[in-house]
Amino acid sequence: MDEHDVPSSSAAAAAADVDDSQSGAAERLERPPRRQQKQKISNYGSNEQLERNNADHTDGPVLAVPYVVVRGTNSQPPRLSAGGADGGPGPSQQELEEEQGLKYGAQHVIKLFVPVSLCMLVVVATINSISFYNSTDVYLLYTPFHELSPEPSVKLWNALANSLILMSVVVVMTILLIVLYKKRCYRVIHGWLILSSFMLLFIFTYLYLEELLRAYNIPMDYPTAVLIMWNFGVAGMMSIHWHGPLRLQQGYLIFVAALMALVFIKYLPEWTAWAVLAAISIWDLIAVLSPRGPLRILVETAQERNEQIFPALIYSSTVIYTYMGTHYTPEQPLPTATSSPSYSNSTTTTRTTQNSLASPEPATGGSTARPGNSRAHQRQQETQAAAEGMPLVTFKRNLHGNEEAAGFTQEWSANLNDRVARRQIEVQSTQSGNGRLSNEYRTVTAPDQPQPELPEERGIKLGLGDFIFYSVLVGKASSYGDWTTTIACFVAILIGLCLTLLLLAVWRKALPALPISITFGLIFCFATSAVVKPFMENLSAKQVFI
Amino acid sequence: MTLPELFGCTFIAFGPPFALFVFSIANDPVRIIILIAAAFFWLLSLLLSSLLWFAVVPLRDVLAFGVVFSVLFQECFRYIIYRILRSTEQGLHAVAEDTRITENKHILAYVSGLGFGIISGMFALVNVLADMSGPGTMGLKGGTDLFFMTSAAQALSIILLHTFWSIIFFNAFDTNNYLHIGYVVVTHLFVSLLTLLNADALYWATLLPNYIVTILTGVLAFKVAGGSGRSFKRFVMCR
Amino acid sequence: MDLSKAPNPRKLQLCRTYFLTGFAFLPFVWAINVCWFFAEAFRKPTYPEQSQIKRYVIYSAIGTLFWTIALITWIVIFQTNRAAWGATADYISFIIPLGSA
Amino acid sequence: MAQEVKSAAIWLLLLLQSSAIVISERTRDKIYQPIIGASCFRRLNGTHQTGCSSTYSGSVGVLHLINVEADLEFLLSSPPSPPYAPLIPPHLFTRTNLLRLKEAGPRIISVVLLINRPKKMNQFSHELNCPNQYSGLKLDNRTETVTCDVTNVGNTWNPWGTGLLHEDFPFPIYYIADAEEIDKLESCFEKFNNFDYASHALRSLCAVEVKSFMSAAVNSEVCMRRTNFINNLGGSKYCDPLEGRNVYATLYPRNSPENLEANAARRVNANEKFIIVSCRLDTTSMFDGLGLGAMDSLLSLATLTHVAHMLRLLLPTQSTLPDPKRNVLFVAFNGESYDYIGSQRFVYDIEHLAFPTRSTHSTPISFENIEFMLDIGTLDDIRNIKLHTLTATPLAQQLLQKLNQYAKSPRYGFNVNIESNVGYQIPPTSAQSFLRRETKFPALILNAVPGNKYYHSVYDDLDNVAFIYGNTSEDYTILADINDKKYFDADSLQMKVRNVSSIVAMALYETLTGKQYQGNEVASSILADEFFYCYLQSSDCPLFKASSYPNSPAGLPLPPMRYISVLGGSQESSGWTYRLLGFLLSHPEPNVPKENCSQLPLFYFAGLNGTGECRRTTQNFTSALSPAFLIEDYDWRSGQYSTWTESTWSQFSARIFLRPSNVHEITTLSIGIVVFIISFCLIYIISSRWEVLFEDVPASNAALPPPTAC
Repeated sequence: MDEHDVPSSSAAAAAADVDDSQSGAAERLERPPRRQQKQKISNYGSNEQLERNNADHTDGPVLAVPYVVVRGTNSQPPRLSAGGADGGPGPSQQELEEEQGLKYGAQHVIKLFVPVSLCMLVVVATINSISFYNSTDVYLLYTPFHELSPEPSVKLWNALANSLILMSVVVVMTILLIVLYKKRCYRVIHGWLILSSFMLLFIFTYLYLEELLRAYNIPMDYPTAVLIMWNFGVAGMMSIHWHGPLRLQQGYLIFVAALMALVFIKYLPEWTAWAVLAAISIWDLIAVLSPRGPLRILVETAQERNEQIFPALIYSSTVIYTYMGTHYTPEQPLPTATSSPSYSNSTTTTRTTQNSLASPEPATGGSTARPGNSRAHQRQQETQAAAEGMPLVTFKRNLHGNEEAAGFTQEWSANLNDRVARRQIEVQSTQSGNGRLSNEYRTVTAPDQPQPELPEERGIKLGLGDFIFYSVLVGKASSYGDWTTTIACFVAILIGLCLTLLLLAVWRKALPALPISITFGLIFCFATSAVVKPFMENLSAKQVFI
Repeated sequence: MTLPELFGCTFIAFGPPFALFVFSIANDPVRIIILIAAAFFWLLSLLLSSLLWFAVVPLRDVLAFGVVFSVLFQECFRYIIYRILRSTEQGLHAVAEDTRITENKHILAYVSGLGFGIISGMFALVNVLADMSGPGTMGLKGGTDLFFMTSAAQALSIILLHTFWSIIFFNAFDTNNYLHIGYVVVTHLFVSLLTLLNADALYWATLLPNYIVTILTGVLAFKVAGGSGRSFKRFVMCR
Repeated sequence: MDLSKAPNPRKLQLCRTYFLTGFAFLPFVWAINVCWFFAEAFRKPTYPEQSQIKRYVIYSAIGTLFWTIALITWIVIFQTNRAAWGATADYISFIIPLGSA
Repeated sequence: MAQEVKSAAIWLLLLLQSSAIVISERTRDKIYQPIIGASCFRRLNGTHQTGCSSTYSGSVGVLHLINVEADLEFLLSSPPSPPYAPLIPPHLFTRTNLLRLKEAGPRIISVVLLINRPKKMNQFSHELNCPNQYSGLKLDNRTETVTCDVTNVGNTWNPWGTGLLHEDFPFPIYYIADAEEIDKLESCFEKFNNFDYASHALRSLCAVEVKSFMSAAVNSEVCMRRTNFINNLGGSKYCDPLEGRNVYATLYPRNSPENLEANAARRVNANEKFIIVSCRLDTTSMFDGLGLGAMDSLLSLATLTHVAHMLRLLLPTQSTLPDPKRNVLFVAFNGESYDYIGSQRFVYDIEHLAFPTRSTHSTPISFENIEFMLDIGTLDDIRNIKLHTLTATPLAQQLLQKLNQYAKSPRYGFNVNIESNVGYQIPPTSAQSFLRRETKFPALILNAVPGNKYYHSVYDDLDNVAFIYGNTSEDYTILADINDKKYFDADSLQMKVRNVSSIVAMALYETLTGKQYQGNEVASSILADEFFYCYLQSSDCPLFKASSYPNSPAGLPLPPMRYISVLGGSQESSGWTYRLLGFLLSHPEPNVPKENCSQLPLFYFAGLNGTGECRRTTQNFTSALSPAFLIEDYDWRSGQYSTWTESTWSQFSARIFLRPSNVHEITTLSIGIVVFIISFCLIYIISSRWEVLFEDVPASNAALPPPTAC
């Protein structure tokens, strides 16, 4: 019968190493009501639907509000008092922010895992099915040394020289971009971006289509091909540089990144590709972290200009919202603290139905469930809340090997007012008792408010450059025909991404996404193909399982 | 050509884990991350063990040596990930969507175990599957054409075993139940060493015991995770 | 971008632009238009611009359908007659298959 | 931590020193076993495609050994688990059998393997009964040549021919020469297939996969059009025209001032007279890289070489001849097996005053310069050689008389009898290209009665001509005395060649000098020995060494490929013949230093004893590309010129493995699907109601009432 009470005690123990025992008691005391109302939901028969809701849209203020209250009350009682004492950003604020940072980090990580994995999948599938991308016979202009000699030493210096050239091109281009950006030559930059994405979407897609059909020996006529190309390209340009459905835009960005990666895999000599991967991640480190690093400069400039950066550069896990607050004020008055629960629930449930991602509002809202939340306090909180949405600064390279920096959206300050307004709503909703109100939350059916939802995206954004180089790494690994290596690289890169995002949530500053992942990836790629592969092949040949 | 074989074996080996993933992991980002982290740790253990195997040149052909050490390494890393998860529990508690993951510690164990299992299953099978896509099947130079199916079945049992082992293992360390720890290590060693017989195509001699062990371990894990005959009865009776 | 946030005139404008763009031999854009604004046109509670949006969506759907049928028929014709057409077929071929007529 | 680092370092050291690289075996290495062989490939002409091709992804068939005709019936009458890949020995590789297999279609027969088991074989020729049936001399524009009557097979030039070389097969044909490989196949067949045929469908069978996919299709017109038409970024190549090089050499260097043209005006030197002695350089076979053509063309090449060598040694300088403007032009035509590519081009060039090429800076040769042409055809049986002419001419009479005078003279004891044959019954040799242009052309053709049962086949090798390398390390550059027969017995190949070439050379000697040949010297049989060794056994041979640049890399230990192949293909045989003729026909220039000896006509040879020597040569190349590919919008169907092209391919490969039975596959798949579905349902149920199952543990869950879901 030890199974019965052991876990509870262990739970208590686990709780005890952070809280004091009575908090654990409070925990048990607090939770049942929530479970009960959870049961109630199922009574309403909409069990599945709601489960799925807070499954898919893992942000659920629906659940989050009571949670945070519960946790806020019992897990850090001292904080509560501190928070009560001064509205200012005490240490409690910091830690809370951190928790939420981690929380949204977790969701963001998944939101990024999916597209990154998709991109890698496209590349690996192509490499394994279309032999064209597997053999390097033509070379880029930037890699004059072709590693044709069998000598490893010669190959080595070839690779180093190539990557050096490539990197210098990259650096020059970055600086050029920074200058342009500083000088506010947006037209030039946009032209640049549009040109590069145009080439990718038309020329390289053309090449891709051709090789795909060749690989399967499928005849096709020009009218059809041209029509397909034309449609694909134009739709891509529209959705990337203008307005388009989010999923479509994301799809196009992923595909473009995959194409770019394939181009690198195809046209870079063997060792050069590896050298470039290493060099680029180092450069990433420098450019983002060093005080005078170009990308850091760019980020800061973008920050102080309150601009968001060109959508062609970054994969955004949410909508890049372009015209914040422009439409808001005319359409509805600032809701006051006395707005009805139904209204407040409209804001929340619509937020769950829209695909916009984890925003810290409910949590912070919960955390502000205390007397005296002044505007200043909220504003200040906003800044911290905004921080965790801060994306990784990255670059994208087009086929010239040049690169542009990718910033992140800064709309939080642009629409500060709306936030404040809704903040008040949630504060109000959370103030009025947890269980009951949250019941109301759930019982309300799908809202039908004509007035549009308040903009509040702050999804993490990952530069296409990261997509590209992750995919280059995995694709290169898979081009040796050993799947274990591929999988090892894949896992290593994802773990690296995890760590990066973790650091991001902890440090609250723009971070380079390449170094950790690429380092892990390289280590595991070579280790696996050199050491693990023979071992595993011996095992699997003899059907030995470990 | 033998794409049917390919898909058949893929379904056999990775169907159940995939189902587990879909229904119990995919909904929760934290669980996905833990899954991948577990996979990563398994990779590390494999890297170490194969380094050892690679370094000790004379014993390269003696697979038993490599197997024993890799099993030990895996268990070490299982312990490491246990320590890590337990120490970050508080953080996880803050991070997790539905706090079940920290309330019911077995979920953590289960998730990481599944991570271990999936990655090990993949590493064992993925190249075999890739080779399966050609027109031929096993048996030209010895080996029967049961090779692929047995490999798949074996991989499935390993995946499930890893899951169960982690559940038992974590709980054992929570409750200082050394018997269970011993059980995990011993059965792991037993199963892995038993598969050495596969080289001589003694499939029934390996598959049968392995699945028996799997079922036993599963039952034990079920008990450990708080299941009981009663609850099971109720579970079934609910029909 | 996210439709659920755009004001209605904006939606209408977008829908119209997509519809008009489609005339440049861009059935795909029409298809996007349909998928994107379908909910707006038929699911959402009525609002003044909706009728127009509905119209555009329907027209786009028709256009897409037409193009799809046309393309499929052309492809079928081409693939079946490619060998028979000889040189002309080769000259309008994007990919000529290896090892077959 | 430090310990870990240390141990890691130790490991790394171990890794570094453990140079023993790990040979890890992928599963596929246990599944597949490669089979080495030669594949049949696809050639196209103006109207058809011939040869064979696998499917795009490779053709797979279950091995089935054919020992007797009856075994074919098993395959052709409702086989248990098609498609099959019959293993056919040569004696069963007949036209009727192959056509039956072809009719059965690729669903029944997907691959044909020809195994090298020539025991019961007594004939094996896949050329037509009338080689070059659709080119050659034609009358009143019929499509077929008049020089050969298909209806009367016994009287054709290749009575044993099956014509399979000109058939199009829907399956790849793979020739396995190596005994080990054949054993692999047979043992695999015996072990897995050769019992209980009824249950073939139920068990895994030993199968072979052959990859030899051909890019080109339909005919030369289509594939050349597609090749020349760049329809997207990376244009793709479908086929190449057969292309090679003719080798020619003159007996006397044409360095008289009126033959060296100063300006670019191509003026013919009218009073130059040439006797053309020609033969055929190439041969062919059904399979890639195989086929020595020992009897069908190498004999004539050997004869030509000997004649050239002998004349070069016998004759005085050109100025001392009665007609000092006379010269002998030796030509070895390439690609004659494929509608006389070489000779057609040669004629075309002469018509356009393009021979010799401008680069030689010598005056062009026109038909007026040609006194007569002595074409050496096949010499299957030197006992009865015939001198073929279209019409009886005094020229022919005289030459025949001269030839016979030496052939029959007891003094030399060749006792060969050469008969005359006047009329349209002309062998398929290069002369037909000349006659085709102008039937009055003075062409005389030396050709034996066809006796080669392996014409244009892989078995026309040294056994077919009963060649045994004497390896007498004697000087082969000098003529032999008539009486030394010590090395080779009278009816050895070497002696045959010696005799024939001596006869021809003597006749030509008499023709040129006007005096009868009185000497005792005859062609050297040692040269013949070396010659055949080089061309039939190994390019790494004394003769080739002597005739190439000093200590240049030795040739491969394989005989040179004598198939014309395509541009950029290995032009081995033309290259070697070029050097050989250069070496044997040249005069030493002892006082020219090596460094000045790089420009033709000066050529630096290793020489007999490997110490280089500079020689004044007369040999050169001309292109052997059919005029059809030069003429703008040539009508491919006109049949005027050769239109042969060769398809491109990516790879030839064959491997054997076990092909799983459908039953096995279906079982695996269904088990997989069942497991998949069951696990899905099960886990869905569990996960949807896991509180029930694991009710006891979590304190928070403990208080729950059972979920309403059940």
